[in-house]
Amino acid sequence: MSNLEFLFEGEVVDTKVERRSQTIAVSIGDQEMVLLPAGDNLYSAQIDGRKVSIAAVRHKDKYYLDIDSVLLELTEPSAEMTSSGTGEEGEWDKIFAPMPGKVVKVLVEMGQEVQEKTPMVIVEAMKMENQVNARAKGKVIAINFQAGDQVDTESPIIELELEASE
Amino acid sequence: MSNLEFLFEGEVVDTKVERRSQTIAVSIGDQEMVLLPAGDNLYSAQIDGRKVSIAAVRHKDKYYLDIDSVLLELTEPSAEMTSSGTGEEGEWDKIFAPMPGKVVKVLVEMGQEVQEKTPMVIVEAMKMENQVNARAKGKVIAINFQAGDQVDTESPIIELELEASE
Amino acid sequence: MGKLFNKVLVANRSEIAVRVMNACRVLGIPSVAVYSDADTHSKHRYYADESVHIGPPPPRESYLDIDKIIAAATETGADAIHPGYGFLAENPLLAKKCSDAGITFIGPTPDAIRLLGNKVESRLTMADAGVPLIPGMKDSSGDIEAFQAAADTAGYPVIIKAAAGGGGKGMRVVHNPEELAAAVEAAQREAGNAFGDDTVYLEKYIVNPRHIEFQVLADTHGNTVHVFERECSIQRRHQKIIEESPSVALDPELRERMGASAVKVAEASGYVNAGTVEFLLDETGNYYFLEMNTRIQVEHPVTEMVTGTDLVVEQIRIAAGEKLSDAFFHLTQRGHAIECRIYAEDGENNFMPSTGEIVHYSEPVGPGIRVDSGVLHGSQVTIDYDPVMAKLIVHAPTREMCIDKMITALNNYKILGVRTSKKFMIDCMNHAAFRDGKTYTNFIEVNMADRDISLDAYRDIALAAASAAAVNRPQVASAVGDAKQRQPSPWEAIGAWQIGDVIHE
Amino acid sequence: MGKLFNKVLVANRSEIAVRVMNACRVLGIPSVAVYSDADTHSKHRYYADESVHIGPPPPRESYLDIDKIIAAATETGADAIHPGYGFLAENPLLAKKCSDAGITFIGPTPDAIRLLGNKVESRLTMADAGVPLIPGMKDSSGDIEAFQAAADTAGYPVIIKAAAGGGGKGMRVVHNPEELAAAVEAAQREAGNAFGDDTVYLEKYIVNPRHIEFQVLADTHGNTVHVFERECSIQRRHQKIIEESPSVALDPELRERMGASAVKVAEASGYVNAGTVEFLLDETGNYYFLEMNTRIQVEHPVTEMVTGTDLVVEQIRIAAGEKLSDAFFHLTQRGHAIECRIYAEDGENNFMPSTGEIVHYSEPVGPGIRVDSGVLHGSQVTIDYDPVMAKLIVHAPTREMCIDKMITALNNYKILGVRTSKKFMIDCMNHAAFRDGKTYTNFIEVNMADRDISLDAYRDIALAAASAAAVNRPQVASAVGDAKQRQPSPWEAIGAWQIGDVIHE
Repeated sequence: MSNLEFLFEGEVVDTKVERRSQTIAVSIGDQEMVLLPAGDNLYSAQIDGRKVSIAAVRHKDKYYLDIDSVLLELTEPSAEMTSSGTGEEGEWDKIFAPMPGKVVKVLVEMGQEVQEKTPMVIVEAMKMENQVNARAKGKVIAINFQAGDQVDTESPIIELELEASE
Repeated sequence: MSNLEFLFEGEVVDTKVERRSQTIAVSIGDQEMVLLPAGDNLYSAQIDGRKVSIAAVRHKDKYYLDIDSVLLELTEPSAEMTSSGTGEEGEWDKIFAPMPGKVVKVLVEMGQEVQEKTPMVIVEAMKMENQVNARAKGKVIAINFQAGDQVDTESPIIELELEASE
Repeated sequence: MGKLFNKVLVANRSEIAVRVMNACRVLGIPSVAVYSDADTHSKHRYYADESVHIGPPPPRESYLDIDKIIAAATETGADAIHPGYGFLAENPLLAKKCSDAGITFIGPTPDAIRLLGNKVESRLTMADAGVPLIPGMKDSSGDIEAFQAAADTAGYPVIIKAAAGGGGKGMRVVHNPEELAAAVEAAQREAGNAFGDDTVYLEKYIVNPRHIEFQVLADTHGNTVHVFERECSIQRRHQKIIEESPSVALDPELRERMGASAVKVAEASGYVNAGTVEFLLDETGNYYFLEMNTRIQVEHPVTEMVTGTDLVVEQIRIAAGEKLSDAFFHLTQRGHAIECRIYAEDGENNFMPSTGEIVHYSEPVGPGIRVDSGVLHGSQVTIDYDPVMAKLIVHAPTREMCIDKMITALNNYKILGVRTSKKFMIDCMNHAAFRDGKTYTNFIEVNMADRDISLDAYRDIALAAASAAAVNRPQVASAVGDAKQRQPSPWEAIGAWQIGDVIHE
Repeated sequence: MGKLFNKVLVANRSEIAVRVMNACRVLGIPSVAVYSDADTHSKHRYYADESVHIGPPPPRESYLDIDKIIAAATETGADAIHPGYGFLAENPLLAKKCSDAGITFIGPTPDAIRLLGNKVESRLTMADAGVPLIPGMKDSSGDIEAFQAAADTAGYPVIIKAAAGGGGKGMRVVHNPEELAAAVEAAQREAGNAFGDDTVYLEKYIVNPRHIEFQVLADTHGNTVHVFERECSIQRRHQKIIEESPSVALDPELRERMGASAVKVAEASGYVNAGTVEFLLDETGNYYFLEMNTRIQVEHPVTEMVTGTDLVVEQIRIAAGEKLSDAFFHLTQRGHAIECRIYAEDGENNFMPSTGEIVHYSEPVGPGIRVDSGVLHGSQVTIDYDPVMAKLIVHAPTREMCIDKMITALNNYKILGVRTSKKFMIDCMNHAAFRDGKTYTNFIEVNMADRDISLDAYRDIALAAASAAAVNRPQVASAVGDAKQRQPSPWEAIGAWQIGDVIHE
């Protein structure tokens, strides 16, 4: 029996893993899930009488999962959050480029109030324009790049003051 | 530069391996072969202007090779020969079953002189009968199993006294 | 059959380079890869018989540098160049410089590429050849009678568009002549307010258009054939993501007419080799020429699976001066094929490109399943190039079975490390509109807009899967001498290797 | 389309079990695997939706135990059983016990299996139905006039064989009537000397026979069709190793006649579901019924690739009482397909079975390439079962291209750890007689007997390859936290895992 900890959508969850003769059993609270190994990094599980097909691999402190084609990424809470520039797991007050590229257009102004999903900036990379939206409600307090600037994924393009409710 | 030693068809051969920027260079005597890695365990080489496609993997002190579909197995001379029951690399004075099975028929008699390739015994395994031939010239000095006996790959079915020339 | 070429250089990368090299292998022709620094360890380089480095990652300094490509061919003794799609495929200059260097360009002539690359000129040519174009006004005009005449010629419904247009402003669909005058005036007002320019024009309004294209092949002996249609209506950002053949919208009579038009387009432009004629098809069976693509298309495999042909092999044969293979004079469509493009982009987040390392890779297998892939376990997906990683193509006797098979195959195609649109495509495939064949070009806007994947439903199984992956991490202790551990790729392992290191234990 | 069955149990293992499960997936039917102790970690078990353990490795105690199979179906709620090929596929008792238990057997009726399993009875049935059998004497006789009459009926050449025969003794081929009497006497003398019994008999001598078989399908609505032929003349130890379709020996007229005979065989035996009618074909176009196999065959994929059908899907549909799919009433042959069986046996050493662990496994890919495989990296090939690991099937527009493509694909199919016949099959494929279509059943004896691979030619490249593999061994130091190391399969990793071990670093 091993005890593990994961971060799922901002929540820290404990699991217990146990090896059975043919399966791997995982307990999450009162719930028990049984996985059947099905090849390298592949598993299957029965949920409500239906087979679920799973690929799961750990790579550099991140868990990459494919569950019936739904893709998820989990981390361990101990992993350093701040090193991940794109703010995938927090830092909702900063707007990063999804990948290195060129700023095409900044869509908001200093002081503007934005909602979750408000379009913030368009960045061009891989021959395509990508619109980056706000991930939370807040007020624009810094615009660090302008159209034409090259950006990486480490420096925020826009910074927000989040609403207290967040 | 690394120095390696292999057993090829009974001969001990030294090689030197060197990493180049894109290739692996191997020297065998005056000869140099250049391999281009081509994926997991896969390589290619140009021989007389023709591309040769190679798979090569080391597993438990044995090297398994596929060179344009010719399959070869090499060992390091340091590997224990006698632990390999089927006598693949020596022990030509003993006739082993190629795999666990049942002796169908012993084809030689005590004292019989045999040549290389003389049929010695038929062993049934995997639903098929397999004829095992002598690997060298010699005289039968022991027949340890009879028709109907179960055999494994560790105990010789027949033993030979090899001719001095061998 | 003698060798058609001594050696073919493939001036491309990723899945299409591998695809072309497969055709070379079948024909017994050695192939040469070119690669940039970003592709030193890429699949297309592994796949070739030899490879030539052509520069740094930016395409302009490598895959788009014609002189480097020609030099690589000359250096390796390649007597033909296949351009794949994208990059230099439709650049007449590559075709021209090949010809100057005595190298065969596997594609059409520079003149045909130039003509068909010019939208205005090519439309005039096609109008002269009697190929239908979307009817409408040739130039904008404020005269209401000109609008009425144009509308009568085009046939209702028509659409009024702002010349300065965009965003739906100044746009009006008109269904009958009585509404026309008022609509033109309203559109002019709206355009004037929105753009400061009230010029509007009129063209036929295409109701529920589908994107239908015909594959054509022409040899140097005067034979031009079409290889039936592909329907590519499912697009996001004007880029096709799901293609199929045959189209549910075509009956044999319409197929024959459109095919004949496609052949006419090819003949009118003096076309040789493989090309694709794109049409817009409306709900009533009227079709309109859009353009002709002068290359092999991303979606060519659906045609191959339905007709049992090898289009890339045929491209090479044609370029070598061979007559079209017999098979192309007795073509039939059999069963149904669908292709899904596997891009490195996030189907759950507005198709945002995704980069990273592929940390798990396993392909679906089975009868009627084909994967054309440019990536391997360990491949790096970078920002340097197009995000297409692979294509999954499935064939089955009927469209319904093909859809079911595609869903199964997508589920069994496991790529971890970058995000893909797999789930998005499964949801498309499961949508009643898709199953009913209501595949219009606005399919994604209309049907997939309010799609929302709640990850909460996956919470427990995700945590269980991650837990299983955690206990399956490589055990360092057991790795010693345990060859069951997969060998790392040669480059990885050599990276850690030191000069003077003694390998023997 | 409603679900044909709630759940299908596949009473088999390895590649055919995976193949059948693929058909279930396409039809949206969950599948159940059965597995012995030897197959706990096998691919077919991974592939199913659920699995049931049915005993120890010996087939008699697991895959051949009908009661355990029926119990597994009952336990999991499977309402149909697919037997694959081999094991219980042609055992009428399984079909009978299925029916008793209210489970659908996906195959013919017990009566048809029984009739066609009886060689004497089935030949009588077929003779009555007018299907050609090898002509000859029904019983041996010393009367020279009886020999003359039989020879006249059969047509020359004829062969005299010793009733006690074997090893060519007492055997005489006679080409014309004048030689007959002397040959019979000589054969009688020889037989008497060799076996102490001078009884000889006469049958038609088949010159350069080919093994040609026809796929048939029959539904429960009275429709019986043939799905064209397969040629399976390349055999070793009377076991097919290379199959192809179409056969170069058939023209459309002969194909139609043989196909009609095949349908007649099926109809005469009241056949339902998929079956194969085997014929011997001589050089002059005469063909003779051998037997009918009442199962899906190993070589069914060549038929599927040439006709664009899915025979296993159709088997399931037929068993569910559906009418034959439309496609089977409009069948055409397109292009050419070849299958090579990838056995764990040594092609360089008299096809000696080979066992071991698969330490490297990579499949060829590309258009028109299909791999039906029952093994994975890490699979153990044991002595318990048939040595078939996988089948490689290739399709191309022409036979010549298909041969070239197959050679390339075999070369790119890399399996290390057990020996295979890959190189042997490449040499067959490259032989002028094979390329010329001279594929008679004695092909291997005649053409491949003096084949000798000198390993010396491979000495340097082998040593270089081993040297490269040596430096690519996993580096223990770099394995720590290096996820580029492939994860070992779950079972391997868990094996080293200890209760109470804390996983976090």
